[in-house]
Amino acid sequence: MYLRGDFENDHSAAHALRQLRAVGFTPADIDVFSDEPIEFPKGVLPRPSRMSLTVVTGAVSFMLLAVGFVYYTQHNYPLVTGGMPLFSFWATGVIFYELTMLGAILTTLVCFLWESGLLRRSRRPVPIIEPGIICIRIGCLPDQADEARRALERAGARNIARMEVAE
Amino acid sequence: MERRSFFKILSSVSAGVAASSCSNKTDTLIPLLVSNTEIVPGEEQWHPSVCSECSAGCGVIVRVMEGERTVERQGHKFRERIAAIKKIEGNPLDPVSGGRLCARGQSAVQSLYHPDRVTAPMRRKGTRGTAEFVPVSWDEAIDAVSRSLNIQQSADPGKILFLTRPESGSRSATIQNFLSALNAPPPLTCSLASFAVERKASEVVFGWRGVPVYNLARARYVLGVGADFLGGWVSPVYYARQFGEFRRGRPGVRGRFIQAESRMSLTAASADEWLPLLPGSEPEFLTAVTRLLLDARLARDPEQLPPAVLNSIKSADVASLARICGLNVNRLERITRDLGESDAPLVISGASSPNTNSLHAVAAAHYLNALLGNIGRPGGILAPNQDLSPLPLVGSVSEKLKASNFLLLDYQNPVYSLPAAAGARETLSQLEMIVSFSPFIDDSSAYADWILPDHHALETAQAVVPAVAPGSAITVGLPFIRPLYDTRALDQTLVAIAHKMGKSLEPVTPERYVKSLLPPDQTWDQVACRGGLWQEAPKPVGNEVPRVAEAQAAHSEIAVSPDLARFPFYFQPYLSLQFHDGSGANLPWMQELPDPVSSAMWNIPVEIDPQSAARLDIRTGDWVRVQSPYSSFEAPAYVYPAAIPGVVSMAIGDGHQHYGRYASGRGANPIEILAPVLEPSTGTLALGGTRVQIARLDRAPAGFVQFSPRDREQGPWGYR
Amino acid sequence: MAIDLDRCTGCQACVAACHAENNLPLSDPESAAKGRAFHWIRVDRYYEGEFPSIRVKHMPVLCQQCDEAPCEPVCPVYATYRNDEGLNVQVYNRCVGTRYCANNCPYSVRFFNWFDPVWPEPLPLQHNPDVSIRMTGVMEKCTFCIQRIQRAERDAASEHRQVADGEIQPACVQSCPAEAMTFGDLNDPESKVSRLAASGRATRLLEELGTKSKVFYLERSE
Amino acid sequence: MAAVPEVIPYPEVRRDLWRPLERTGRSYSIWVIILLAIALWGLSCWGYQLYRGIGVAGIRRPVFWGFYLVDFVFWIGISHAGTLISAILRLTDANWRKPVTRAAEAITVFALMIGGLFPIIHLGRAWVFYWLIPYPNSRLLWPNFRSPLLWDLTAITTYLTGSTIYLFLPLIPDVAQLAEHASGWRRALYRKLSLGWTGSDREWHALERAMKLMAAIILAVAISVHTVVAWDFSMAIAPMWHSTIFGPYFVVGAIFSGIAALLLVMSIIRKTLHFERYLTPHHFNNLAKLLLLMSLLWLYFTVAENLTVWYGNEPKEMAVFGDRIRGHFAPYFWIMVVCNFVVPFVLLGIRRLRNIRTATIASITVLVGMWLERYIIIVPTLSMPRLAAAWGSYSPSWVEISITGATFAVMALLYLLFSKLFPLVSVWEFEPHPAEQD
Repeated sequence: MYLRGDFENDHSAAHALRQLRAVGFTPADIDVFSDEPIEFPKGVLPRPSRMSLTVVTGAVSFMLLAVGFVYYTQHNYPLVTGGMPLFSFWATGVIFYELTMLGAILTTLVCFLWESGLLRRSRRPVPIIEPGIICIRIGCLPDQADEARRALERAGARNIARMEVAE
Repeated sequence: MERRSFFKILSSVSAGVAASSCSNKTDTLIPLLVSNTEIVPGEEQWHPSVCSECSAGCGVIVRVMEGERTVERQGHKFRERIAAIKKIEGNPLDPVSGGRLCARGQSAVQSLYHPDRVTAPMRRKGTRGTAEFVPVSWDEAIDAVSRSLNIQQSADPGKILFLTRPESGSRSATIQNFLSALNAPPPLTCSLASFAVERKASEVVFGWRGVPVYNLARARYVLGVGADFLGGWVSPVYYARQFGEFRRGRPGVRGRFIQAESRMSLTAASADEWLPLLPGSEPEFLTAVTRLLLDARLARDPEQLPPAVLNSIKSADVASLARICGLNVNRLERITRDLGESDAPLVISGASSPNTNSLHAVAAAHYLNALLGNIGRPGGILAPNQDLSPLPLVGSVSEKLKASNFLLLDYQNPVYSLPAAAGARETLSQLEMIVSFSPFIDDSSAYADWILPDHHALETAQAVVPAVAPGSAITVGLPFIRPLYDTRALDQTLVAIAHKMGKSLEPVTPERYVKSLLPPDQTWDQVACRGGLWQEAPKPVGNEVPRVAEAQAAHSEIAVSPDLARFPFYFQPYLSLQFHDGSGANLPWMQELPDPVSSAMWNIPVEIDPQSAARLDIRTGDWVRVQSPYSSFEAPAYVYPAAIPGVVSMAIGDGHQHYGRYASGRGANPIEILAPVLEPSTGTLALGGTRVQIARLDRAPAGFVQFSPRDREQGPWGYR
Repeated sequence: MAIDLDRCTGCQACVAACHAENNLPLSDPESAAKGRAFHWIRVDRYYEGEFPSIRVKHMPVLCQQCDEAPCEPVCPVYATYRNDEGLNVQVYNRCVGTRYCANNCPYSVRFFNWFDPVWPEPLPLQHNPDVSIRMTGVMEKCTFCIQRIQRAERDAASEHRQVADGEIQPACVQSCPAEAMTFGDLNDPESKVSRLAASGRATRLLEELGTKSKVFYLERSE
Repeated sequence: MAAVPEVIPYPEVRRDLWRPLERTGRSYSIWVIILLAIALWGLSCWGYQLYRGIGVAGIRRPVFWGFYLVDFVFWIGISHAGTLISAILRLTDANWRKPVTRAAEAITVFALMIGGLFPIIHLGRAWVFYWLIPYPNSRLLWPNFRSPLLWDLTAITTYLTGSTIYLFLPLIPDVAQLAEHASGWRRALYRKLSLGWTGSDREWHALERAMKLMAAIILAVAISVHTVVAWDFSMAIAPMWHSTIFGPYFVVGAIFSGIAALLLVMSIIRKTLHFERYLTPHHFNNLAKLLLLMSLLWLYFTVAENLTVWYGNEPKEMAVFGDRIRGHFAPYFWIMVVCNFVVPFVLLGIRRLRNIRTATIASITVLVGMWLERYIIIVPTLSMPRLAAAWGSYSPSWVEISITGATFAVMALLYLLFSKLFPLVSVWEFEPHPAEQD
């Protein structure tokens, strides 16, 4: 089951998050909805990300692919042009660079889609929020619900409600 | 391929050995079934022939292979496979071309496949000069022409005028026979490339018939005077070959070459030193050099000269002569010394732009050669090939035209090659009858009543005597392709006309022409196979040097139009490499060949020196009007850095009113504005006898196309 | 190839020969005015000095068949490359028409087919069947008459012999009346062209660019 | 031009910024029709060129590259508006960027699409342009990766991919909001495009992170793209092309023209869409200062490029130099200097003169000047190759002029259509907090 609580500013929302963490909810149970990005103080709602590392990996693997591809194609039908070696980093360095960057771009896109959870079908209920309102959604077991509700109330939430899982 | 290697083999093996193998195996079998001209080869074949683009008569070999053309029969279009000429190269066996060929000769194939050839006999439809014709049958045309020729012949055969090319061979022999059968006067030529002055000078001085042969290849020091022998002179291929040998053909020997000319021609451009002579000052220049040679005691045989000549030279004043030429005496002295001290000196002289005193100039060069002792010697002047059938005469064509009633035109274009002042157009529109044999409707054929188109030279059988050849030479070409159109060889036409008129005329076939000259060890088949009959020149007997006679008729002064203040520029039209006497202008390859001087394509400019151009505010590409006392034309200007101040030149070739799509209405004809001044001894038009004024036109600089507009190697910008 | 500038008279026989051999498209005044005339070989003429001590320099310029040709590597589709014999070949069918090669040719010897070539009938009868007609949008240039080279090699192979020195003559070399041009195998030190290239008079055009061109110009100096 | 800080309530922001999406005026339709007509004219010109042959353009020997390549470099340069500016500002966390980035990124994508088209238009056989793409094919031949044109192809592909993503990512939250409010086909479209955006903090976090990364990557790509475009020229050994300065010179020029394009677009948006409250003098002031800075940088590079040539006095280069400075191309050269330096320097350098109007004027002259700069770089070098005998001239044909003109119409058209579909100022990013304005 899911609970939601609305807040008017990020201070009270942060307060609520701290309360929730204190009573044992993990960041994985909590989602915050808003129509603007909200910055919480450090540690309030940590969302660890491997995006940078993945992007670097993606870039490097694209580079290796590019080197291999260029090496293969240039030797597949070897033609001498202008006395240049068939394969040289000078002549094709730009290609490697660009494909590395293409790798980084594409990995970023994939990472974004993965980490944001977009495109992944989710059955969690999505709260409808008014402009400027910050909504905290907590996924909890029925026996934790009271505790969560109390924590939200303590932080000054309005409109605390139970949400049903969408079909 | 076999033919090709056959030629290559023949050129290395001595003549006569490989004579019987005229062809490969298939070639000997197939002619039994199909005639030679009906074969459509899938593999390349090479056939010998003659180049007829100019009178040099280069022997060529022609590559024949299958080609496709569209023909229309009964309203339907068909693709037809025929044997087609792919390429023309020089015949390696021919001593004139030596396997090489000039740009013009190689373009002959374009006149064969020219889209505007006359494809059938035609009768005039419109008024004269409008070039409106209707095709007729050969029978009708020959009937009509022979009928009216018959009337004229019985009335006054002296009023029949036959204009033909200045070439000798089987074709001209047939023409001469035809005319003598009619009791008509012998043929004339109005070509600007007849080199009559050179012929006359050699006849007067040495008693030779023909243009003498200069053995450039074995000379060491050459002084050229007025002869653009690498450009549009008698035999450009032969002399270019000689020139290559002269320069770098002998180990350790490089010939030195000085050219004195009134224009920086291609020849002058190839010289080590160019002496810019004022137009018409060639006799003065040569007299000065001769005088200096005598003074320096470098003359090897002063007794050679007729005493009158010797005396007049001895009385000449070098300083004033040099002033007339526009040259420095020291320079003349240096050149004379070098010339006199050389092992093999040679003076090559000609009249590329004939002046009224050109005979004197060429004769003076002959005297100089005589003093240098090189006549008949290797590296000197050699006697011409004298087995010529008589050449068509050169004479004052415009007067003869006026005096005649019946005109026959064989590749001659009097409308184009006579000045407007000579009134050729008016004369032609008044003549009783004009028959043209030209395969193109040119300016003069446009006036013709009948056009009886000749085969193209490559489709016909002919033997030609080259204008210049070492030894005795006859070049032979036999047909090897089917004629493209309903045309007839000139000799066939003439025979048909003669027969209709009831005269008997045997055409002079190449075989007949050659047979009389055939040495005992050679057969006609061999000659036909190789494409010519070539023999060593007979060795001069002992040390006998030809008699050197005085050229009487020479004027020393150049005659020009008066009123120097109003017409301040010398004007000299010249024979160019690509258009020659103007007849090459209809070939697209020649039109798009960048002019060697100006790099102009598709339009010939007037060459003006930078000083005069600056004074008249003329820049390259501007349009100018060139005005002589007689007429004027408009053309783009080229500011020629090497032009002599006050001397304006222009290549002949453009300015055809009718000459196929590539030449009609293009550019201006420099002949048109010339004064009708003739070289007195020969009647040749004096190309250099006119003075002009020049003015810039306020017309947008368009229409002047250069392939390489920039003529300096460096850009115009530096630190500034 | 070696070109002796002392022999060259600037007569342009080579230019016409090239047109005849290689089916070069015809220009017309309009296209020529637009700089679209074709001359695989051209005779550059430069004037040096001023009148009266003026001289003319004639120089036939054709594709220099560089060993390290600047035109080759810039082609994205390998339409031009160096073949086993060291020729810089142009593959018309591969060309997409970027014209980069022409920009990068320091000798400006490359020509582009701006349109499909047109010849009025019956001029096409003259076309050399050994040389393909180029379509619109492709680059072309001097091939050293590769069709003649191949033919000579085929003939030599069928006769079980080596190609003799001087046996192969591109059309320009064949036509040159002054015999200014010499063609042969530069790899063979005994060939005439190798000897000329080794002579003191030999220079290469724009040698400072290091294109290792294979056309040697023998200077005119005395 | 100190702006009066103003806090606009969020619903009002939304209403203002969404207004253009909902209402279409008469003049909008007229403009669309006019631009469409010009674009179609350009398209038919291209069709004519394909049908007749590339010869209908004015290019010739030796100027084998003409207007099309000038346009190519120009549009690729314009494309640097968005990405570079928004990426730099994003990375440096300059808050004033926020209303500017969307407009800039849209310029990038459209300019890149247009710019990328020119190499194809310019091909002699445009119908086989795909032969440049490496894929296993029946010709058994891969493309030549050593060719700078292949570098170009990969660089532009990467850049186009990257900048499209870069435009798209921050659009998602806006689209999600629009999806809630729109109806009909728009709703379906926005729904699809929003990818199911809910506004959760995970999404926001991922978006922020991705945008930071993308900004860094796109910056590197953008610089490399214009460097590679420059290298198309400087890899050739043509006089005055073969220069090491070209890479940075082109990048600076690109940013320069990009900012000018952005300024122009912004002032048009501001006027026509009545965004006065969102695109304030403050933004123009900042961008104008950037433009001035780039103008000085551009001058520096131009001087550096030409001075080395003049001092070196190498004849082949001097020929091109002389013709540019004093010869046939001198008028273009000096107009370029006036447009790119004198006008911006006077109008924007003098503080009293600097306002939205002068910034717009300066940006127009800079666009003209930068187009001329590309012309000046490409054409003189080609008209004066190393061998003087091959020198020639160039003048464009009506086909080239039409196609060039049409691309400007296409650009405007794409922008008009974009403005109908998406808010030109990022709604979610827009927080005009007075404290952050300076």
